[in-house]
This record gives sequence, C-alpha cells and structure tokens, in this order.
Amino acid sequence: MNETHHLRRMTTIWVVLSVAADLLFWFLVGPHVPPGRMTDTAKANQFDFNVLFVIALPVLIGVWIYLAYAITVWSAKRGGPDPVGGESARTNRTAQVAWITITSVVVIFLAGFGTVALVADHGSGGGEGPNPVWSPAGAIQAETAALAGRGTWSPNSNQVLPVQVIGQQWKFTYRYPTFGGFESTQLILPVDTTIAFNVTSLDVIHSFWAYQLSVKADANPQINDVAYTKTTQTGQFTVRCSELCGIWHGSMYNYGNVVPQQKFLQWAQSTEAANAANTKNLPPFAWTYVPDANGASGGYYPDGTATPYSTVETYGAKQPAS
Amino acid sequence: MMSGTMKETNGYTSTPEEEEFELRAHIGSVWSGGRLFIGMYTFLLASLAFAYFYLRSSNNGLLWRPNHVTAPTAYGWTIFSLTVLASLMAIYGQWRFRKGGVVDWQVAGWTALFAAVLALVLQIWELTALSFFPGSSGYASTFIGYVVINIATLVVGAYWLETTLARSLRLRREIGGAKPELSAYATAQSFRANVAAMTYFWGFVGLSGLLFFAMFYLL
Amino acid sequence: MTERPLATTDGASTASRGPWTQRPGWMSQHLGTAIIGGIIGYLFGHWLGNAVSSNYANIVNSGQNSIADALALIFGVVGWLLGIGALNYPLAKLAGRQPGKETEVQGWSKYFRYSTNHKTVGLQYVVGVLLFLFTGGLLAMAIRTELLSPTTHFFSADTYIKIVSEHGTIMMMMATSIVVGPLGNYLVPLMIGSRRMAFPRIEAFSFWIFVAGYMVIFSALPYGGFPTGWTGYAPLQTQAGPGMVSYLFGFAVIGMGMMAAGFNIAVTIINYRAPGMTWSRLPIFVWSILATAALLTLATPTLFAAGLFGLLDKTAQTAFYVTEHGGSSYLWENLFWFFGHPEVYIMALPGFGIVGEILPVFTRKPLFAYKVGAAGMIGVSLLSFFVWQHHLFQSGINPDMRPLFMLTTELISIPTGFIYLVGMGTLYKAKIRFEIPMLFAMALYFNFLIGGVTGVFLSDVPVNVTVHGGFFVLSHFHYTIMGGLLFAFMAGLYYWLPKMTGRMMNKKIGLWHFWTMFIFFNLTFFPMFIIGLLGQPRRVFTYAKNLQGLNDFSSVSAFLLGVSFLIFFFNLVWSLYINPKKAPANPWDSLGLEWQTATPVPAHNFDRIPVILSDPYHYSEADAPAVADLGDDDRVPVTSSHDGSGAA
Amino acid sequence: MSIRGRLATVAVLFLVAVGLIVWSVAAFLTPGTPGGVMDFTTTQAAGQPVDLTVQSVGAIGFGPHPTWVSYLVKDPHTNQWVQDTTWKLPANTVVHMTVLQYDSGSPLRNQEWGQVMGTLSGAAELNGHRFSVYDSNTGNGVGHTFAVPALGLSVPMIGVSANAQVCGSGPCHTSSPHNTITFSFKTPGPGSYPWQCFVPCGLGYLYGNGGPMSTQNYMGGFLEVVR
Repeated sequence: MNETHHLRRMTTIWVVLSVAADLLFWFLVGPHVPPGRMTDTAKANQFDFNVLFVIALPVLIGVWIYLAYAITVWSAKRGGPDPVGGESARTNRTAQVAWITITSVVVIFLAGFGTVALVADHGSGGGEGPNPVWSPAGAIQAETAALAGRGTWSPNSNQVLPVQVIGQQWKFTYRYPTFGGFESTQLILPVDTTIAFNVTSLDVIHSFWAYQLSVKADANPQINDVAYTKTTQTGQFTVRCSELCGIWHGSMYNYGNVVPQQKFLQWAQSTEAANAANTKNLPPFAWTYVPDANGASGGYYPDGTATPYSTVETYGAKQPAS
Repeated sequence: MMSGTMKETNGYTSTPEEEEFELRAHIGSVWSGGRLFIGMYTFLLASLAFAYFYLRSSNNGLLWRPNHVTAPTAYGWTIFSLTVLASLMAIYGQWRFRKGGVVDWQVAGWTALFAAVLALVLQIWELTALSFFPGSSGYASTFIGYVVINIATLVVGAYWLETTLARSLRLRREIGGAKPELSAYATAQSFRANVAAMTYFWGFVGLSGLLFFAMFYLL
Repeated sequence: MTERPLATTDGASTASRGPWTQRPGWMSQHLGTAIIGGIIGYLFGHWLGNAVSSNYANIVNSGQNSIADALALIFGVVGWLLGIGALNYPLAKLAGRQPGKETEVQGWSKYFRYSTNHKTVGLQYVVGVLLFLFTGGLLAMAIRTELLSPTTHFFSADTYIKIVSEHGTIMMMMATSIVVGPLGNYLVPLMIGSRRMAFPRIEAFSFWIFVAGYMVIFSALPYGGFPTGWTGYAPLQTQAGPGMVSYLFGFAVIGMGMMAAGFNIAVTIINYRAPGMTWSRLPIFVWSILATAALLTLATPTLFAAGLFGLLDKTAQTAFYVTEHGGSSYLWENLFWFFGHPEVYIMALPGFGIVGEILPVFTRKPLFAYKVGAAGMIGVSLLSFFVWQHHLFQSGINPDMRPLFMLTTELISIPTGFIYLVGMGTLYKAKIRFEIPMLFAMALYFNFLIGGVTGVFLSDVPVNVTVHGGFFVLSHFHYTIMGGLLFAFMAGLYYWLPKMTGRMMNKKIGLWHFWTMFIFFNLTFFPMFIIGLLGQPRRVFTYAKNLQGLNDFSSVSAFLLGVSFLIFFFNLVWSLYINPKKAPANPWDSLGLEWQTATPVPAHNFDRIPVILSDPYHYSEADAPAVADLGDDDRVPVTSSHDGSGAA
Repeated sequence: MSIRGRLATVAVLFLVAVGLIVWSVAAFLTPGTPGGVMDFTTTQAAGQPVDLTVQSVGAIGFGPHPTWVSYLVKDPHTNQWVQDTTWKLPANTVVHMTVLQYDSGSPLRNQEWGQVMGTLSGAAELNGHRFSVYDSNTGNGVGHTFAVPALGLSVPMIGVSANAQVCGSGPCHTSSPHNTITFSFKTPGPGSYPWQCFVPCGLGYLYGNGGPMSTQNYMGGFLEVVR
C-alpha cells in the first residue's frame, strides 16, 4: 500500500463519521444539552457548548480512527512490510506544518469565539466581580438606584431587577432591594426580566450556581460579585453551592422559581409585608456586609483593641468578647 | 588504557579525561545550581511581594494599614543596614579573593557572617517589639510573613557563609595560600565555584532586602 | 600547573570517615532511627507548643491547639531527618568537614537508609509512590461507597469531606513525584551517560522528606481531618481544625521534596550529559523530565509561601486570608493556582516523555518530529505559568482578564497537541508489538485525548459557567492525570522494571491488569462527565435522586478499578518476589543508552563514561550510527538494526 | 524459600495490611456515622404525633471535645440524655419538638434567622409565649437555631442570660436556668434531611463555624424520615 492510500482511506472514514456524528449531535442531542434554555444566558451557553462539541467530535473521531487503523493495519501480528527508518521517518515538513497550523487556527478561533460570546452575553452568567465590565442596558442604573433605596420594579417596564444572594454556612438567602430590602430563603424571579444577581458571603467562599439559569458566581466575604441573566421561561430551577464550604456543602441547595411578572409582584409585595417585622432588624441594604469574623461569644482572633474592626457597617451587631 | 594513569574512586576507575569531565560537570553544577537556587528564591519572595501588593490594593474593610502602622523603624534600619553590609562584604571579599587575597576574603567573610547573625537576632527580637497584633491588618499579616521569610533568608545566607569560611580554614593548602586563583587542585576549583555562587546569592539577598525594606518600612 | 591529587569532585581532600548512614549494621542510621527521631521530635514539639500557647483564648475555647500540632509536626520532621542521617553532613559542614566517600551498604538494608546512589533512591521511590497511590486509592473507594446512595450515608457528612480532601491531597502529592521520583531518579543518569547525580545528598533528601510528607499528610486523619478538599481554599482553611495544619505543613514538606528533586535533576541534566550528548540527542524522556524539573523548582516556592501564610494564619493568628482583618480570600486562590497550574503539567509532561520513549521501541520506528516534541514540552512549561486564572473564571476577579486567560489556556493545547503529532507520526506504517508497556502507552493517547478535549470546554468561559466546580471538571482531570500520567507510569514500570530489578513482569497477569484498568477507568470516569453536566457539584455527600443510576454505575466500576490495582499489586509481588524470572539484558530490543549497561546496574553506571554518537531512535535504519561508544574493549558499540535486535 | 512459602508470606502481609486498613477506617473514619440512630418510629401508634425533646448545652463536658457546644436528645425509650443527632422519624407525621435551651445567646450574624419559619402554626412558643420574630440585638440574644433547610424550617433558640448560672456541662438539669421553646412541624416523605444550627456558636473558630458546627453529632445531623 502506498502512502496516499492509507491517508485517503482514513480521511474518507473520518469525513463520513464526523459529518454523521456532528449532524446527529447537533439535531438530536444539541437542543437538550444542559443547562437548557430557561434564560438567554443558558441558551447562549448551550449554543457555545454545542459549537465546541461539533468541533471536538471530528478531533476525537480523527484520532480514534487513526489509532484503530494503526492497531489493526500496522500490527506486527499481521506481518506487514518492515518499517522504514531514516530521515523520512523522523520528520515530515508538510505534516508538521499542517498540524501546527490547523491546531493553531482551531484554537485561536475558539478563543475568539469564546470572547465574542462572553462579551455579547454580558459575562455569560458568570460572576464579574464588583465592577462588571459587560453590563446589560439599564443594569448599572437599577443597581445604583437600589443601593440608594430608590429602586423600583414593575411588570412590563423592562426594568432590571437586582437580587442579592447572601451565602452563609450553609444556606443561601436572598434580599430584594427594590422591595424594601426584605430577606427571604426563597428565590422567586419574574419572567422576561433581566436579573442582576449580587452575590456575597458572610463567611467562607461559596459559589452560587443557579443551574438552569446558567448563572455561577462565587460568594466571597466583602465582595459583591455581579452576574447577569435574562429569564425567558417560567419554571423551577435548582440552586446549588458549587464551592466546597464545609460539612453541609452537599446539602446547600434550594429550588427557585421563575414566575409570571404579575405573580412575582404579588409574591414580593406580600412577602415584604409579612417580613416587615423582621426586616427592621436587618442592617440597611448594602452590597457587602462585614461579618464579625469571630462568631458568637469569643472567636478565633482576640477581641478589642488588638484587632480593630473595620468602620464599615457590620451585618449584625458586633459580638461581645467572651 | 594503562591502569597506572587511572584513579580509583569509590570502587571504580577513572581516566584523567573522565576526571576532568566530572570536575567540569561538578563546577558547572555549582554554577547552575547557584543560579537555579536564586531563581527558586525569587519565586518565594515574589509570592510575598504579590501578597503585599494584592492586600494593599484590595484594602479590604479599609484594613490594609489603619493609621499607617509601621513596624519599629529603628529595627528596620538596623537589620537592613546589617544585611546590606553583609552583602557588600561578601562581594568585596570575593573581589579580593579573586585577586588572591584569601585572608582579606576571610576577614570580609567573618564580618559579613557577624553582620548576618546580628541581623538575624534582631529580626527575631523585633517580633517582641511590634506595636500591632498579627491579625490586626493586612500590613501586619504580611509583615509577619516577611519576618519569617527574612529569618529563613538570613539563616540560609549565614549558613552558606559559615560553611564556606570553615572549609577555607581546613583547606588552606589546597586552595593555594595567597594565590588561590592559580591553584589547579580540584578542591580549589570547586571551592572557588562555591564562593562565587555564595557571593551571587548574597548579592541577591542585599537587593531583595532593599526592596522589602522599602516596602515595609518606607512606603 | 600543580599536581592534581584529588579525585572526588566534591572536593574531598582527605579521606574522612564515611557518613554514619552508610555504616553497616543496625547500630547505624536507618528507617528505625528515623522513626525514633521523629517520635521524639513530635513529642517535644507538642510539649513545647502546649507550654507556649495553651492559655490562648481561642485554644481554650476550641479545645484544639494548632500551635502545638504545628510544632509537633515540624519538630517531628526535623527529628526524622536527624534520625535518618540527612543532617549529618550539613551539620558537619558547619565545622568545615568534607563529605566522605560515597560508598553504600550492600544488601537489602540499603533501601532503608539515606542512600546517595540514584538507583537505590529510584527503587525507594517506587515503593514510596505506590504507598501513596494505594492509600489514596482506598480513600477513593470510600468516596464511591458514600456516593452509592443520595440518602443512605455510610459516613457522616464531615467525615465524607475529610475523605475527599485526604484523597485529593494524597493523590496530588503522589502525582507530582510519581514519575520524577522513581523513573526520573533512576533513569536520567543512565540515559544521559552520567555516572552520578549532581547532588546525590539532595536527591536522598528529596526521598526521605517525601516519606515524611506522607506521614504528615496522613496525620490529618487522626487529627480530625480537614474540610477544604485538596485546593485548601481559605478562609475555610483558617476555620478548620488542626487537621488543616497537617495539610499546610504536609504540602510544605512535600514541596521541599519536590524542589529538591527537581533542582538536582535539572542541574544533573544540564551539566552531567556525557560527551556527545547534545541537546538534540537527548532522549525525549529526559526532555520531559527537564521541563518538569523546571516547573518543580520554580512553581513550588509559591505553594511553599502560600502554605506558610496559611500556617501563620492558623498559628500566629495573622490574617492573610481573612477579609475582615485586611486579608483577602482571593489571595490563597491566586497563590495556590499560580503554583497549581504548573503543577498540573508537572503531572502531564513526564507521561508524555514515557510514551515518547516507549513508542519507537515497539513500533521499530524513529521518534517522529522529535524537535517539535521537545519544543512542545518546553512550550507547555513556559505557558503553564500564564493560565492560572482559568481556575477563577467565576470567582469574580478581573473579568476583563478573562479573554486573555481563555486565550492562553487554549493556546497551551497547541504544544500539548504536539505529543499527538509525535505519537501518530511514529505509529505511521509501523510494526507494532503489543507488549504491556505499549498497551499502556496507547491507552494514554486514548484517555488523554478525552481529557484534553474536555479541557478546551472548561477553558471556554461561557461553557465554564456550567461545568466549573462540578463532576465534569473532576472527570476531566482524572482523565488527564490518571488516564494520562498513571497509565504512562504503568507503561514505564512494565518497561523499565526489568532493568531496575533484573526481573520480568508477568505478561499474562499484566494483560489482565491492563484490560481491567483501561476498561474500568473509562467506565468509572466517563459517566462523571454526564453527571457533571446534569448538575452535580464536586465534593457533595448527597445528590439529586435521578443521578443515582449514573453514580452507582460509576461506583461499581470504581470498585472493579480497585480490583485492577490489586491485580497489579499481585503481579508486582509475583514477578519480583514470589516467582521471579530473570530478565534478558535488553528484553524490548531498545536502543536506549540505559539498556547498554550491565544488569544489575553497577554503582558507577558505566565503566567508562560513554561517548554519545547519535540519538537513540535510529530504528529500522540501514547503516544507522551507533548510539554510543561505551569505551569497553570487549563490547562492540551498539548500533541499530533492521529486525529489531538491539545489540549487533 | 519455595514459591508456596513466599506466597504464604505475601498473603500474611496482605492480611496484616487489610487489618490495618480496617482498623484505620474504624478508628478515624466511622465515628459520627449514623450508627446510633435515635429511633422515634416505635414510640407511638402510626400517624400519631411524635414527641421529640432536645437540649442545647454550652459545653458538653464529656467525650473527645468537652468544651464544644452540643445538642443532646432525650432517648424516648429510656429518658436518658444522649449525644446523637441522627433521628429516625416516621414520614408525614407531626412532630412536637421541645428544646431546652441552656446556652446563652448573642446577636445573630444574619437576622433572617430571628424569624420562625416552617412550623405548623407559623410560630413557636418561648416559655409558653407565642412568638414569630425575635430581635436578637435585644435581650439575651439567640443561642442557636434549629433549622432543617430542606423543609424550610428554622426556629431561633432564645439564649439565657449569660450572667445567670449557665449550665457548664451536659447533660443539664432543669434546675439550671433555661428557656423552653416548643413548636411543631410535619415530616415530609421518606428521605434523609440534614438539620443544623445557623448561629456561629463554635467558640475559638473563625466565623464561629468550625469545630462543633462542622462536626456531626454536635450542632448538626440528619432527620432520617422513613415510611
């Protein structure tokens, strides 16, 4: 068999299998790939995943075909011709240049594609930190207003809804600054609304992962980690902690709901009223809170003058020394 | 090959060429090992510098450095001066050593060692004179980290100085008396390589000492 | 010129007495005295710590004294080093003493001593890394047992986290040394034609501190474990109990071993290459070890510093990682991953080197695109310092840097891809002999491909939102480290143990081992990609009920994978101890220089320092040049041959 | 030695290794495992409410960590106080829970936990007085909470005065100052539901959440709900 023969055979098998596999994947599996299409970020990230997969499949298939071919055709057991050593077997300029060029082009295309997707989709639902660089329209204004206590949200107004996510060992709680800053263990969101999640922590690092919304943002103490998404479908979603935070990390999950806008408004207003007695015990709404690092009655660091606490508002009163 | 020309070492024989090869490899190892060690140390110190500047720019809870707390500057100046003295003495000694001044090198070396040990003692003692609690601020934390790393640096530097000096006392004959650079003894060559690497390290200690002194006491 | 009376290159002028470690008999220093020294140091440190700090408020309240535990471990390690004899020469040096002759105790007891013979150290490392591997593997079995059911718990929630953390840490520590330690130490001097290592005492130190590191990290379990996983994220780290001290100090101890091993090997490769061993003739395995050694020496100091800061937080009550006191929870993440990502390549490169070495032998073809392969390894090690923030894509830092780190991360797949170019080019029109080492090498190409391609998914920030911190990434790095490095290590063991021990591994048991390991490895970890995509985060003791089927499948496969390791273990004792069969001098017909010395390898490796004439890949080449002139009158230089028989 | 002899040697060593492994697992990994599950399924007829009584004590006073804070549960069969936080409960059944709070309190880190959530009546009783919100910045503060996140249940345990003669080691007797908090909740379908405390009460640990807060059998455990 001459040289082109081997390669032509492999290429033929590769093209047929790759095209078939890609088509099958794209049309049969693609639409069901997690995290689904509940938000615009989920949809965009699913599209990203599928594009990557369509590129990856031919790579996998190509190498597998080559390996399988080598194992069957070039096995010593088959007693084929003896291999030929020498310079021609050591280097092949065409093959090397082609390999490096193709991998470089693919890789640089992927990086560019990922960057475009990331920027176009306002950070793709990932935590952008306290100073987001890719914000949807109206988000900064809504957040600024919310912090000043002037935030509003009403149905069909196309306003961005800021929601604060507070991680603590071992539960997420949620504050709604546009509704008097009440805090709840429930996460209810209106549909067709851009949500600005403001994720922070009262102790160790957690990670807020709203799976079906395709939102993931680490919760760090004293950091406001902002992530955006726009809800497009109603339904239930899962929130899990995705950064190891101690003993109950595994059970640190809850279910949220995306509901019609009117229903959300009802829920928010009734919860605001029901929780009013407790809301006044909460500290004023802020993007981050300085938890007392010591915990109840005598903590890790010596108290008092040795460790001056920050002058920033603390979440909960300062703990007394033991 | 004549067995008469071969040296027996550790149960096997070496030809003169092989000895020459191994000697060169050994001296090359001291040279490249000394540089690689400085490379490793640079990454260690860079991590500390990163921590310093990261916490400084984060200024979490406005607690990078409340009231601009500073470790006792008198200690800082003294330790810094002693470190630089040791560094300069090591470099000067090496310069004299190359010119054949073994005794000059030894005097400079013992001076450098004395300065290094004194700096070490003061660096440890400084911990008792701090006006802040380790966990009170970002500056306080990184300063404690710096003290620990600086103690390690001074211990390593002093150990290297001391062992080199102690060996020079035992190797007076081999390193060739007044003209060490002319000695072709394998020991002398090896010794010179070691002194060169050690001096290089002390130069590095002096420079990094300047940097961290500025970071912790002046800025 | 004056006379040159001095023979030893360490500059020994007078014949001083040999070091204590190498005196025969049980009155000298060995493992036993090391244990005694360790225990004495441990008890002293514990007493000291309690005397110093037992009245601190946080220690009284918590009832746990991290200071005493830290000092106990520190003094324990010092005692251990004193006991084994690692500090004899460094202390004698203070008095200007020269090193003694590098002789070695003969007989099996040399394996329990501070040996400066790189062959002994290599074999010591084989046992050491396997001990690590089996301990970590047993913990993996415990993890999969707990994950059999989302509702029935075999371990308490905190114990489960401890098991996960201990498993991860032990495996990561093991994997940094699994090839560099046993095979790197044993083979590098043989492959470059050297009679010795540059710094044999540093080499011995690297092994014995590695063993100390094993005990320190294992001590976390009796101390109550640590809850942070192997990544040790602060401030959870600062909150944890005294088991965390074992983690922080253990990584520092292992880090010292990594730095020492890498330092010695890098310097040896640079300086001790035999005459004629130019950079373009260096075996590809040595290239991979050089790249790895560079990463070991330069990246590990960052881990060392990070661990020191963590230890200070836990003992001196500094606040490096505590945001409320002016520290930052991101500081550890940055320092750790600045070390951690080069570390990942510490665990990949040696595997590439092994398969690069094995493929030509079993294909009877020269290594294809050798220079591209070597350049790829150097490229990977350089680029690996510039990708660390891809672990922090969702952490909230530096969003504007994300495109850059996405780019560097994806760029690194170019040099990594070279290894496939090398492999596939070598396989082309070959005559493949499917011996056990070759099977494992081929398996690396299969497994690492999946690991590498999924890495591209992880590096894409939008996709990363879903797969970060879940079982997807867990499966990804098991595919690269276990599917890549561990398979390569097995290939290397089956390939080189005949040289190292003079005994052949049993092929029949080896086939059982390979096929069970290959099949059940894939069956264990492939479902985890799907589990991860379906939303299961890492390190959880419970999960969604609908994922139980996949998890159970993975667990059962994992148990069978465990059985595969028992088969390997049985093969090892069967072939080396129970029923040993003498290995031929060159069982695989390799041209490698390491096969040209006698077996067992003499203490000085080569009677004459060889003169290298060509690289060792001239397979199937008529009129191929000899690999080396061994300077041996009664042995003809080794040349290549067409039919695959090594010696002419 | 013959092959048989060497085989035997290896087998013996292997068994020793297995023994060491089993011992390690037993010594280091299984304590705290739900071995001593407190069974509440047989104390009453099916469908009848279950009485569950626990106490919280500032320092347990025995065991490997005598200074740690802990919950103790009253064994329904022997009426002894036992340190066990895994309770087997019947599914879809009302549980009347009584907590004897012997520990002092402090302000909550997150005032959200000052609310009573998820009980049958939407409220709880403190020494016989109904309450649904407690301001922990006043009075003695909150010592602990009893919370089952998966059920949305959370009840603050109001602390006793730190100046009073606080019971120093468990099990505490009702002669020591204490608050009695009672509430009822309904168990869901079968499953394993972790419960925990949301007050950072692990003394001497950063954020107060290490030690007893991070170890099962002290401040957290499971409700094993069975059919």
